Amino acid sequence: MAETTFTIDEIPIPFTPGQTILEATKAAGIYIPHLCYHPEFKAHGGCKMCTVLVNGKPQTACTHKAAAGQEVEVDTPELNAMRRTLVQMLFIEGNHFCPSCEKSGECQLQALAYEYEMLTPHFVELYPHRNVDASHPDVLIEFNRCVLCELCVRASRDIDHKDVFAIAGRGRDAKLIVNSPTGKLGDSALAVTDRAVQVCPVGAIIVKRVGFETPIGERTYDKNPISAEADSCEVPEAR
Amino acid sequence: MPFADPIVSAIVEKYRNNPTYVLQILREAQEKLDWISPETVETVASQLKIPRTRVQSVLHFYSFLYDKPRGRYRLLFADNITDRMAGNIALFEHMLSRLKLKRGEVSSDGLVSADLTSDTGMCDQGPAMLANNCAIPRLTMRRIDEICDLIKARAPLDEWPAELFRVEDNIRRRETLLTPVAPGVALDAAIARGRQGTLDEVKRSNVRGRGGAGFPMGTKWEGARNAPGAVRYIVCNADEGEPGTFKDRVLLNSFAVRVLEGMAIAGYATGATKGFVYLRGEYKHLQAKLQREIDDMRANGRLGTSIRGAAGFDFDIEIHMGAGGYVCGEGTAMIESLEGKPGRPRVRPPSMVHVGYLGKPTVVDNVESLAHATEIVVEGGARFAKRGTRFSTGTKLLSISGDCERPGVYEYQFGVTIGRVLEDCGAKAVSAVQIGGASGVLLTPDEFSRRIAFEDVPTAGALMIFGVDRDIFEVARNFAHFFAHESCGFCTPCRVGTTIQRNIMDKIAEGRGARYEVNELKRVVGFMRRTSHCGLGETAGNAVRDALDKFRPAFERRLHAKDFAPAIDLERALEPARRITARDDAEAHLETES
Amino acid sequence: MLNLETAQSPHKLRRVAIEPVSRVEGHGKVTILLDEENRVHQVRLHIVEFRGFEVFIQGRPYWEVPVTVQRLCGICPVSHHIAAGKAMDLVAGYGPLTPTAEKLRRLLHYGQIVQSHALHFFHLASPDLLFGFDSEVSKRNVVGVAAAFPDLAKRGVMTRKWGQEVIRHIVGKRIHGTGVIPGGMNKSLSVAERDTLRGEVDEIVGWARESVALVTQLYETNADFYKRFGESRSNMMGLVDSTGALDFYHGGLRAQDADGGPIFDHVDYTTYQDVFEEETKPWSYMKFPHIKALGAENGSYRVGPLARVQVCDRLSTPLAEDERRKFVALGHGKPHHGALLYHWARMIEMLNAAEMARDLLNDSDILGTDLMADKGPRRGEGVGVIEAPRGTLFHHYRVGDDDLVSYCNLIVSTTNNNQAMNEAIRAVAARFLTGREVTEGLLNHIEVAIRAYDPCLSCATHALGQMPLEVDIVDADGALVSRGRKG
Amino acid sequence: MTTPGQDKVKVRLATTSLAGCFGCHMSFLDIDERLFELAELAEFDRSPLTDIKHCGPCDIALIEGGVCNTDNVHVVRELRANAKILVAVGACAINGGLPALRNKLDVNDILTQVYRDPRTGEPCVPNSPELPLPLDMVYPVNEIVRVDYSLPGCPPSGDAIWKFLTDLILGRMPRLEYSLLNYD
Repeated sequence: MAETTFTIDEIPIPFTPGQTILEATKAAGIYIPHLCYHPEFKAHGGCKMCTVLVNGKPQTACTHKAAAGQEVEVDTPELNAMRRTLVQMLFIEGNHFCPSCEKSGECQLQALAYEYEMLTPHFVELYPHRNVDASHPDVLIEFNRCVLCELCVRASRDIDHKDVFAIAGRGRDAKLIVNSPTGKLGDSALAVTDRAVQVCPVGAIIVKRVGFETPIGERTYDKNPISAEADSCEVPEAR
Repeated sequence: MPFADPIVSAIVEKYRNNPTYVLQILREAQEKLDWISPETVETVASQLKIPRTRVQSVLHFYSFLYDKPRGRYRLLFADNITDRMAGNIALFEHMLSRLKLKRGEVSSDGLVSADLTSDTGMCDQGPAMLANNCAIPRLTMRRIDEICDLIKARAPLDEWPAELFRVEDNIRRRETLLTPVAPGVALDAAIARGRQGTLDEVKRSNVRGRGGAGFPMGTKWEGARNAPGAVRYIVCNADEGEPGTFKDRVLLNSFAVRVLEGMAIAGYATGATKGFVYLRGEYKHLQAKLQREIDDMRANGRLGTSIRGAAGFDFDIEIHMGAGGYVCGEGTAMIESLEGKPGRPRVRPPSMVHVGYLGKPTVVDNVESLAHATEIVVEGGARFAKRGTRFSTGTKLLSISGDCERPGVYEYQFGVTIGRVLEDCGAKAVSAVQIGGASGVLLTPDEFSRRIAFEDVPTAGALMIFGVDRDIFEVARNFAHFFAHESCGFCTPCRVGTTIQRNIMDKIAEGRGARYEVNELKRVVGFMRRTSHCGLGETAGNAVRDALDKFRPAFERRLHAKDFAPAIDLERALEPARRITARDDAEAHLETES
Repeated sequence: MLNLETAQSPHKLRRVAIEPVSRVEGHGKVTILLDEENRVHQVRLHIVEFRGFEVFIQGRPYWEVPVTVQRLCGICPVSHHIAAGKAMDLVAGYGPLTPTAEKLRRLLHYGQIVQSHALHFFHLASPDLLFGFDSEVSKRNVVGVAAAFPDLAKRGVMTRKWGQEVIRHIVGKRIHGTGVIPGGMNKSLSVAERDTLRGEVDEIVGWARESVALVTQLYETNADFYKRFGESRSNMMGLVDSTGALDFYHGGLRAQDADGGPIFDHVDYTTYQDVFEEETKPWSYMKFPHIKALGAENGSYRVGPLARVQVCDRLSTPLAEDERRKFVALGHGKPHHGALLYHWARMIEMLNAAEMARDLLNDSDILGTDLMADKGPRRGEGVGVIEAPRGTLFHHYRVGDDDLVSYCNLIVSTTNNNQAMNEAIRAVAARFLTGREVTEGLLNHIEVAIRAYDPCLSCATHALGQMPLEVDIVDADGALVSRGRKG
Repeated sequence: MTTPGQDKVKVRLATTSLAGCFGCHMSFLDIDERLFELAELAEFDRSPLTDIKHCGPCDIALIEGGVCNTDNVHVVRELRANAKILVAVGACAINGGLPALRNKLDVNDILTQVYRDPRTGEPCVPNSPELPLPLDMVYPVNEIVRVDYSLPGCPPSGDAIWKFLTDLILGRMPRLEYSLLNYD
């Protein structure tokens, strides 16, 4: 039944029409890395971590529909080097100080960096000047760690139906903004129980006063690499 | 419900409280109020019943919209490489000193601000500037002084001498497209051929998109026509943001009949009844004239319902102004912008022909492409196809600027050699030509026998000429800054990569670069090309790549002797502590050489 | 007190520098000014690094602080982890810790005292004592010791290893783990972990005793030299519990003068800002604290092992207390002030910590799972003080209603010893350098005196913060990043 | 570089700590009894664990900490000039680490906030020429000198350091398996 399969690194993968390469591949239990993708939401395609070669052409697996006979390359040295470079760019773009970050061990950016053996961010650090928004009683935004994945934007819009978050600005000025008269989270409609609070793949949106409650060794990625996590697109629940 | 500013409310009303007009609303609000205050944002958001963040995301995306007061006079100097070559910086600094301004800052009395901006489509008559988005070309010290006096006298812009704002067409060579056509002739020809007939002729002509990509226009139209659904749209891409291009400016100024009737013909052939002209903010000076043209067409039955009496030929056109955003020239980004959102390119597939404006089938064609439609329906596709080459039919408008005697717009049949073009425009002692703008290719004399054609040197038509005394490194650096400024920020490789590229070019320019930086440049350029989301990122490294390949010495003579140099200027990094400790001993300094 | 801090006419003098001071933690350098007869006119220990943790900690969420501030120091991160944790227990409004949580913290702390003291003695200081101060440079280090005294070196390494393993089992990593959280601990100790540690603890106690015996021997080889080397009289301070016994984890402040007379006792450490103040000197990034009441001239004091074992009435464990008695007895009623005696006191403390760890490992509470205290109303402010391996450590924070730190002030152990160390090296310089050709070996004498204090110079680059003023730090966007309030 | 057994030439190893906390050096000592094994393979040059104050020609230099002042710059340049292989060890050397949290602030604001006369409130920032001057920011080592390898972690565990170092000494490409690769 070749007409309903495509191949990932020469392994035939069945798919149902309309499925993206990433969805079909996940269903088949094969890992394609991703950061801004989450099964609950419309694909975004901006982080580029899920870039694969479809018949030799780079495509984002989270947005590209599976088609019969497609030859897809995922796990090649070139693609993995590219993914490492992407992670390096994300690291120098923000202020990612893992040692004091309570998301360490639960952070998808960090886990991806481990997956692709990033030993150094390599590029010259940009050290942007960003702030912390602690105005909300239960939730804190650490803008220094935001990777612009827009998961919170999508979650707040599509699941919480609150439109608390959006991206504003262009290029390097692109930043997460908050929907409130003051622009402060404390004056927004956000509740700690919102999905938007739980989907942040990094330590940008965190629940207050619970940091470091999970001991080292018991954190998600202490146990398994992101590629081996049972469902690696399931973002660890904010505790 | 926050306090609603009546002026703003009125503007929102005018746009029937339709959220797809957010960008238009903000532009008009700023023209009246000089900037977009938080109150304005609140008013617009609540009246349109959309989250304020959606208004803010538009406000912060377009560089001609200001979320802080920028003065009653907002001056932006074009800073394309051709403006540089024409001495724009000296003029800019002269103006800053005359007005006692710092770059990007508002004067103490809140009257005026001045800054640099990307290319404004005036490369044939630069240096140019925008005063409250109105173009003022051919700047000289005298003109700057004149402008400063007007500002000091607080003279309203509409009282400034019209001469200041006069924009020349500078048409230097004509073939078929740059010849006038009587209003209605093309429409009648289309009607005579019928919808299918018109489409067939366009296909027969093999005319390819003039925006640079060269997609066959007929195929695109057919795709849209065959797409399911009743509603379709035509979008005329008049964003012409590619540094070095200005031929659309001339078409819109002097051949609007061709452009607008070309749109109607596209509508006729595809079944679309609504068209938009997406006019770049820098071309504000064309807006009123174009609007008059549209109104006149409507008045004379060349737009509206049953055009030229043809039952069912209904089509109308609306102008949508941009507000400073190169990326909006990308088709899907333009559609986002038309929908009143930030101009972020969409994920493709689906193609716009199937899912475009408001999710409906949409044809986005370049100004020049649509103008060609008026030729094709009149003379027929076969005759049209006789001009140019087999794979690149018809004529092509070239925007020629830089080191030549006669900059301006030249019309050639496809296939003309670059050498011939340079000869015609009086370019002597040329070291290189940048073809296709910042995202194009850099060609050197050994390549001047190559031809302008999709099968050889494809281009939207920009030729920037650099004489032997020009520093190609600075050309590449100018483009690196351009892309860092224009990246939309959606995808990682372009957002971060363009910044890294710019920073490395600046480091080399300061004489602090080494072999290491050269290798880094190559790496980042290749990376952006392979992994970026859209054409902007894919091509953002072209200029640097070509300069590295073809003008390596321009880099090397700036490099550190060592193979590695610190990322920072260490002496500069010590400056603050030296100040606070009042130290100047030997230990309070560091030489950059290790 | 010799006055060698500042020479009359420095420009006429010859400058000799020890740069960097080695086999200590962090960045220090010593400058000595000599005249043509090699008479010493000026001796200074400069702390040459500045980091300013107190400032950038402001604006950070309070629960992050115990993890962040431990990065002040890689030798005794646990000290900062615990001291900040104690402060944040208060800030977050927690009541008394559960028995298990407090005992885990204590075990953690004792484990670190064992590893830190072992590290200092065997890895850093012992080469001087075993090979001689002016022995050959190339072998005057831990590798040299390993080659010449393999058994002793092994003992040192294994003792430290055990201490590090205690830490790892409690906070997940040997260095910079996470365990102390406001209100308690994040992990209980498993039976397996307890058994592993308990299985080795008796050997550790034994080794600690041998270590005390070793320093005692070394002392006896040249008692007078050991007693007098780098001797400088000063006040001393340490924490004691309500019964007057040394308590590393919690207690009241006790200070005595150079003759052992009381200055203050059982002082509530949260009032430390009324008790101490400090000076800045243009030649060091480390400040000079002193006891306010005594003034800058006479108010400087010494902390750490030599001070602690002498200001306390006793140690809580029999073997260590027995050693302490012998040690104090040698003073014939007068406190010891010789720098080298720090080593002796340090090994006694190591024994004490090992014994206390053994007791805790035999205490069933240590396996408890009730780790979090009950939460009460928030307090805006918290002070946490402990006896770190190097001496009394103060952490002081204020936290706003937004949970962000608005004020941070740290007095790190080594800072307390700033004046004492300077006096000690001046004593050494005056005694050994005067009139002699300066050699590497002689200069090492100076370093020996510094090492004896086991300074933690990285930590020490964080002195008392801004007390009197309000200073706003505003970032590029003009947004308030942090604010230091009146003390 | 040498393989043990082939000859008795030992690898010369220099280490230094710049703007760090010494945690990486402590973690280095966490190789525990393997220290004796290392003594067979390597000998120390300049290192805070030795009294060799200045670096001579050596094979491997391990740099802990970021670069925050003039002294750090001189030291890291000295090691770069003398070492065949220079390794940035730990978070601070690699991206500035926590000391780089100060990079969002103006260094003078920090200095004047920390050094004030408690009585007058006047700034009194230490300014002796004996003191290294702070840089405006804390920089990663690879922004000041060329770095050959990076070994992340805060600190990298003793096992990670041992694996990395022995790989280097024995001429293997240093690789860290998942359990040894951590940024915190």
